[in-house]
Amino acid sequence: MLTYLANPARFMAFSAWAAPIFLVAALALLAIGAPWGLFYSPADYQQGETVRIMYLHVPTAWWSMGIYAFMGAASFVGLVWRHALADVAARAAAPIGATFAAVCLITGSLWGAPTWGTWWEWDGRLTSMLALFVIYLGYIALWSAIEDEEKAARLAAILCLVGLVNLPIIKFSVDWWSTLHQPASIMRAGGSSIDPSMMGPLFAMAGGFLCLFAALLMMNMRAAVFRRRVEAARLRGADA
Amino acid sequence: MSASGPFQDKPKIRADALSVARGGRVLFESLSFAAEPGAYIEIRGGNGAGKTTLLRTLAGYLKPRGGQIVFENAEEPSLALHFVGHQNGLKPTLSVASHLRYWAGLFGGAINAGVAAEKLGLSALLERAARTLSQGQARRLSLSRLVLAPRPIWLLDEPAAALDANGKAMLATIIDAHRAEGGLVLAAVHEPLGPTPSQTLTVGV
Amino acid sequence: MSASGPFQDKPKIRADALSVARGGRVLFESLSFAAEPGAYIEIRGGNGAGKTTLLRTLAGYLKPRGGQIVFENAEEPSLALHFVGHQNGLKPTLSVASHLRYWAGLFGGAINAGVAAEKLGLSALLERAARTLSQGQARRLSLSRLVLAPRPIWLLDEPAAALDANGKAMLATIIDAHRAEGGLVLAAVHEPLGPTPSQTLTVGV
Amino acid sequence: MSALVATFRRDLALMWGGGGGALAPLGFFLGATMLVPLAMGPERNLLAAAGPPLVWIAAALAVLATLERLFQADLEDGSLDHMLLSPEPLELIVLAKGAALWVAVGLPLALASAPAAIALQAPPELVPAIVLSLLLGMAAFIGIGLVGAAVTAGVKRGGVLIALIVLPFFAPPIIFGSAVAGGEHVGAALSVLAGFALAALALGPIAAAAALRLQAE
Amino acid sequence: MSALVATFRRDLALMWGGGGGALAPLGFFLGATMLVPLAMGPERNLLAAAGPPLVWIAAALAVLATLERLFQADLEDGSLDHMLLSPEPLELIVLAKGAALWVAVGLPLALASAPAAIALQAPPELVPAIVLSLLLGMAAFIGIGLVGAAVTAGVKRGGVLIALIVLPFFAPPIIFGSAVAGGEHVGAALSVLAGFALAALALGPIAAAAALRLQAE
Ligand code: HEM
Ligand SMILES: Nc1ncnc2c1ncn2[C@@H]1O[C@H](COP(=O)(O)OP(=O)(O)OP(=O)(O)O)[C@@H](O)[C@H]1O
Ligand SMILES: Nc1ncnc2c1ncn2[C@@H]1O[C@H](COP(=O)(O)OP(=O)(O)OP(=O)(O)O)[C@@H](O)[C@H]1O
Ligand SMILES: [Mg+2]
Ligand SMILES: [Mg+2]
Repeated sequence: MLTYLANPARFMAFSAWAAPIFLVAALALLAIGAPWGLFYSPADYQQGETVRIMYLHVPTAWWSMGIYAFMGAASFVGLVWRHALADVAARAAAPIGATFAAVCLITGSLWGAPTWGTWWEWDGRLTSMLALFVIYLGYIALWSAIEDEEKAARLAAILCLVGLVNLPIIKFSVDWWSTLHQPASIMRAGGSSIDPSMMGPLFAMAGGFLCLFAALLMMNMRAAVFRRRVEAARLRGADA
Repeated sequence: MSASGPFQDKPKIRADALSVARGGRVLFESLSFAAEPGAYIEIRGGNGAGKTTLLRTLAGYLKPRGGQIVFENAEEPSLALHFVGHQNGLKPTLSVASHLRYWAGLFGGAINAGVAAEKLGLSALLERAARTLSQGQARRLSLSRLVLAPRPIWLLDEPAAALDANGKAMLATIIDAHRAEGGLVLAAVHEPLGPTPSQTLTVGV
Repeated sequence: MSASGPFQDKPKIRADALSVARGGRVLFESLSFAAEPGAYIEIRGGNGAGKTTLLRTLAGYLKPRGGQIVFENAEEPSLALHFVGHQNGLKPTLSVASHLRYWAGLFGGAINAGVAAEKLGLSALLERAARTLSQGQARRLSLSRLVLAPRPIWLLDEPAAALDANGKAMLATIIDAHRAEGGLVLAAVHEPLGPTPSQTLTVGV
Repeated sequence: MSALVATFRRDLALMWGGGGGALAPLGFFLGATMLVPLAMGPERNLLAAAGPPLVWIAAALAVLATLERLFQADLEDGSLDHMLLSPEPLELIVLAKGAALWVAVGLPLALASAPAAIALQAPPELVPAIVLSLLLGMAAFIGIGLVGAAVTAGVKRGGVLIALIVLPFFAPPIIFGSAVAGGEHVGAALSVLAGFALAALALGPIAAAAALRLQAE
Repeated sequence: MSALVATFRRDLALMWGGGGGALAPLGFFLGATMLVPLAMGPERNLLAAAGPPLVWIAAALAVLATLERLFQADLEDGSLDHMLLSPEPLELIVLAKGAALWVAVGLPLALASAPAAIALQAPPELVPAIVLSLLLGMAAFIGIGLVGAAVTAGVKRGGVLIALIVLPFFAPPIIFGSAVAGGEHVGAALSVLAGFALAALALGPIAAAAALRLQAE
C-alpha cells in the first residue's frame, strides 16, 4: 500500500477521493462521539460535568504523540530513500500534530482549573507534552527558515529523528523527576479506572480525530504537491 | 602538456553528459570533458552561467542533476583535490601563520608553511591577523593552500580575483609548476590567467 | 571631460598632502590631487598598497593621519557620494527587489528601481533572494546603487571584480554617462576599467 | 523620513523572514520558562513564590539572544557603510532598527508572557500588569541592547561579551519588572519602567550611533 | 589524527582569542546568576530553596549563546568547504570542535559554578558535586548543541531558532543536574548525567556531520 502510494501521481489520484472520504468519516465519527460524550455519558462521580473535556483532551493527547511517530517514520524514509513524498508527508503532518498538542494542552489546563484549582501544574505528563509541543514548533520553524526545500527536508528529517530518540528520554526523565517531588495533584482518573460507559464515546472521538488527521494530512500534502508543480511550471516558463 | 611528477597515480577527471540545476532551473546539460594529468582547463561563461556550480559539483559539494563525474586513479576524490572558491575561508582574528598551520594539519600538508607563504608573497605578513589583510592579501592566503598540501587536482574559482600583476604572476608560476608535476587544474575565469589552457569549456547559453 | 549636468553644484574633491596609516604603519604620505567634475581617476597600486584605505578615507570612514580632504560645492560630503567597497552589503534572505527598495529609501533615490535593475542586467532576477545570486550578479546588485540614487561623487573599490565582459561594458557605460552629467569617479583598479582615465594615482611604494 | 521607514521595513523583513518568523522568540521564551520548573522541581509553593519574576529573566535573555548579530552582520557585509551615507542621521536609523526589533521580538514576547506567567504560577489577576510591564521592559532592554550590540559589533563571537556588557544595565528594569510580577507596588513600578524605557530609547540610539561610527573604520 | 588536533587548537584559539577570552562566558554566567536574586527579591529562604538549581539554567543558556555561530561562521566564510576535503571524517572533526568548546567554555563555566552556587545559597558541601555535575552536563549540552548548531547553520539570525530546537533536548540533563544541585539522589543523578553525556557525544557529531554535509550545497 505504502510503496504503491509512494508514486506522487498515484498518491494524487488516491488522495483525490480518499481525502474527502476520510473527512466525511471524521465528521461522522465526531458527530457521533461528541454528543454521546457530551450529553449521553455519565458525569464523573467526582469531577462532575468537567470530565467531558476528556473526549477532546485524551484523543488529541494520543494522536499528538502518534503523529510525531508518523513523522519520524516519514523522515526516515525521506532521508534514507530520498523520497520526496515522504518529506512532504512529514512536513504536512507537523502543523496538525502541533495543533493536536496545543489542543491537548489547552483542554488540559481548562480541565485543570476546576479539578486541580490551577491552570498549570508541573506534572510529568504535562511537562513532557509541553516538550513535545516545543519540539513540534522547532521542527516547523526549521522548515520555514530554510528556503531550499530539498535541503530543508533533509535537515528537518535529521532533527525529527533526533527528536524521536529524545522523546522517550524526556518522558522517562520527567517521570523520574516528578516522583522525586511528589506533586500535590490529584490525577484521579487513571486509564484503568475509567468507567466503561466512557469508553464508547472516547473511542469514537479517537477514531474521528484519526480520520481527521488522515484527511488534513492528505489535503496538506496535495496542496504541497500542487505548489511544487506550479513552481516547476513557473521555472520552465522562465527558461523558455 | 602531460608530464611525470610526484602524483604517481596521476588522477584524471572525466565528466559524461553532466547536467546541473540550481533552484530548480537547469543551468547546462550534456557537458562532457576529460581532463588528463598536466591539463589546464579554463571554464568560461557569463555571470550566472554556472561556472561556480560546475566547480562545486566537481568537488562533490553539489549533486549533479544528471550525467556522471568519474575520477580515475583517485580512491577518495575529496582527498585528491583542492577547491578555492569565491570565499577565502579566513578567520578574522587568527594570524596568517595560524591559518597555514591549521590547513597543514587539516589537509595533511607536507610542505613547510614558510615556503607556501614565500611563494605567495606573504612572508612579511605571517603574524598579522587575517582581519587586517587587504583583499588581495587575503586571496593570496587562500591560494597558499594549494602549495601547502600537494594534491593533484585543483579546482579554482576566479583565483586571480583581487590579485595585482605580481600576484597573478605568482599564481601562473604555481599553476605551471603543478602541471609540470602532472597535476591538473580547472579554473573558472573571466579573463585569461596566463598559462595556456589545454582546453576551454564554455558553460551556459 | 568637464561637462554640464544635473549636479548643479558640481562638487569637486581636493586632497592636500594626504597621509594615511593602518595599524601604525604609514601607507603613503603627501598624496595630493584634485578631481574636477567629469573626471575619472584611476587609483593603482599593488596588493596592500593602500587603495582601499585611500577610498575609505575619502568617504570619511577613516581619519587621515595628516593632510586634508576638501570637498567643494558639497555641504555634507557624505550625502554627495557613493561608496562601493569590496563588500557588497547584501542580506542573503532578502530579494533583489527589496534591496533596491531599501536603498532607494535609504539614499533618497529618485530613479525607478526597475531602471537601475535594467541598467545592470538584473531585471530577470528581481524576485530572487540575494543568497542565490552568483558572485557577479551580487556585484551588479551592489553597483546598482550608483544608478538608483544619483550622487555626484563615486568612490569605487575594484568595481569590476567578478563581472563578466558584458558586466564590464555596463559599468563603463554608466561611468561614462555619469561623467557626462558632471559627476566624478575615483576607482581603485588592477586592470583598466575601460573609460579613459583623466588621471592615474599610484599609491604605495 | 523614508530612510527610516525603509530601514524599519527591511529589518522587520529580516527578522520575520530569517529564522522561523515570530515563532522563534516565542519558542525560546516558552522554552526558557519551561526550564525553570524543570530545574526547581514541581513543588507548587516554591514555584509560586519564586517563579513569576523569572518570566522577566527569560524575557531579558530572549532579547539578549537576538542582539549579537544586530549590527555585527551590517558591519561584516558592508551595509553599515551605506547607512553612514544616508541623509537621515545614524541615530534615527538606529532607532528605526530598534523599533523593528521591538515589533518583531518585543511585542510577541510580551504577549507570550501571559501563558508563561501562568505556567510559573503567577496569580491570573496579575497577568495584564505583567504583559504591560514587559511591553515597557522590552523597550528598555532594546534601548540598552542597541548600545551593547553597537559596542561589540566588531568582535567575533561577541555574543557572550555583549551579555557581560548589557546585563548590569538590565538589572534596574528587571528589579522593577519583577516587582510587578511579584504583585508589589504595581502602579509605581510600571511608571518607573515607563521612565526607563523612555530614557533608554532616547539615550541608547545616540550612544549606539557614536559607537557604530567608530566601527566603520 | 593531526587534522583533529589542528581543528581543536584552531577552535580553541578562536574562542579564547575572539570575544574577551575565557572571561566572557564566565561573565555571562555570573551575570545571569546575579539576575536571579534581583528578580526574586532578597528573601533568604526563598533563594536557598529555589536558587541552586537555577545555576543549571544559567549554564544551559550560557552554552546556548555560544552555539549560534559555531558552524554558521564556517559555512559563511567557506571554511566548511575545506573541512569536507580533510582525510579525517567530518564526524570526528565535529567532535574535535565540540571538544574545543567544552574546554573553552564548558570547563571555565563548571568551575565558575562553585562561587555561583554559593551566591545562590547552595550548601557548601554540595558544591563539589555541582561542579562535577556541570562538567558532565556541559558535555551533554554540547553534544546536543552540535546538532542544533549544524541544522541551523544556514539560517540567518538562527540564534533564536537554535534555542527553540535545542532547549527541549536540554530538559533531561537539567532535570538530573538540578537534582544534584538540590541535593537529592546525587550519586544516581550523576551517573545518569554521565550516561547522557556519553550518548550525546556519541550521537551528536554523527547527526551534526550529516546536517553539515547538506549545508555545503
Ligand atoms: C495542560 C494540562 C494537561 C496536559 C498537557 C495533559 C496531557 C495528557 C497526556 C499527554 C495524556 C496521554 C497520556 C497517555 O495516554 O499516556 C493525557 C491523558 C489523560 N489526561 Fe491529561 N493532561 C492535562 C490535564 C489533565 C487534567 C486536568 C485531567 C483531569 C483531571 C486530565 C486527565 C487525563 C485523563 C483522564 C487522560 C487519559 C488517561 C490515560 O489514557 O491514561 N488531564 N493527558
Ligand atoms: N541556491 C540557489 N538557488 C537558486 N539559484 C541559484 C542558487 N545558487 C546559484 N543560483 C543561480 O545559478 C546560476 C549559476 O550560478 P553560479 O554561481 O554557478 O554562476 P557563475 O557562472 O559562477 O557566475 P559568476 O561569474 O557571477 O560567479 C546563477 O544564475 C545563480 O543565480
Ligand atoms: N586594520 C588594519 N590593521 C593593520 N593593517 C591594516 C589594517 N587594514 C589594512 N591594513 C594593511 O594596510 C595596507 C593597505 O590595505 P588596503 O586594503 O588599503 O590595500 P589595497 O591597496 O586596497 O590592497 P588590495 O589590492 O589587496 O585590495 C595593507 O598592507 C593591509 O595589510
Ligand atoms: Mg561564480
Ligand atoms: Mg583593496
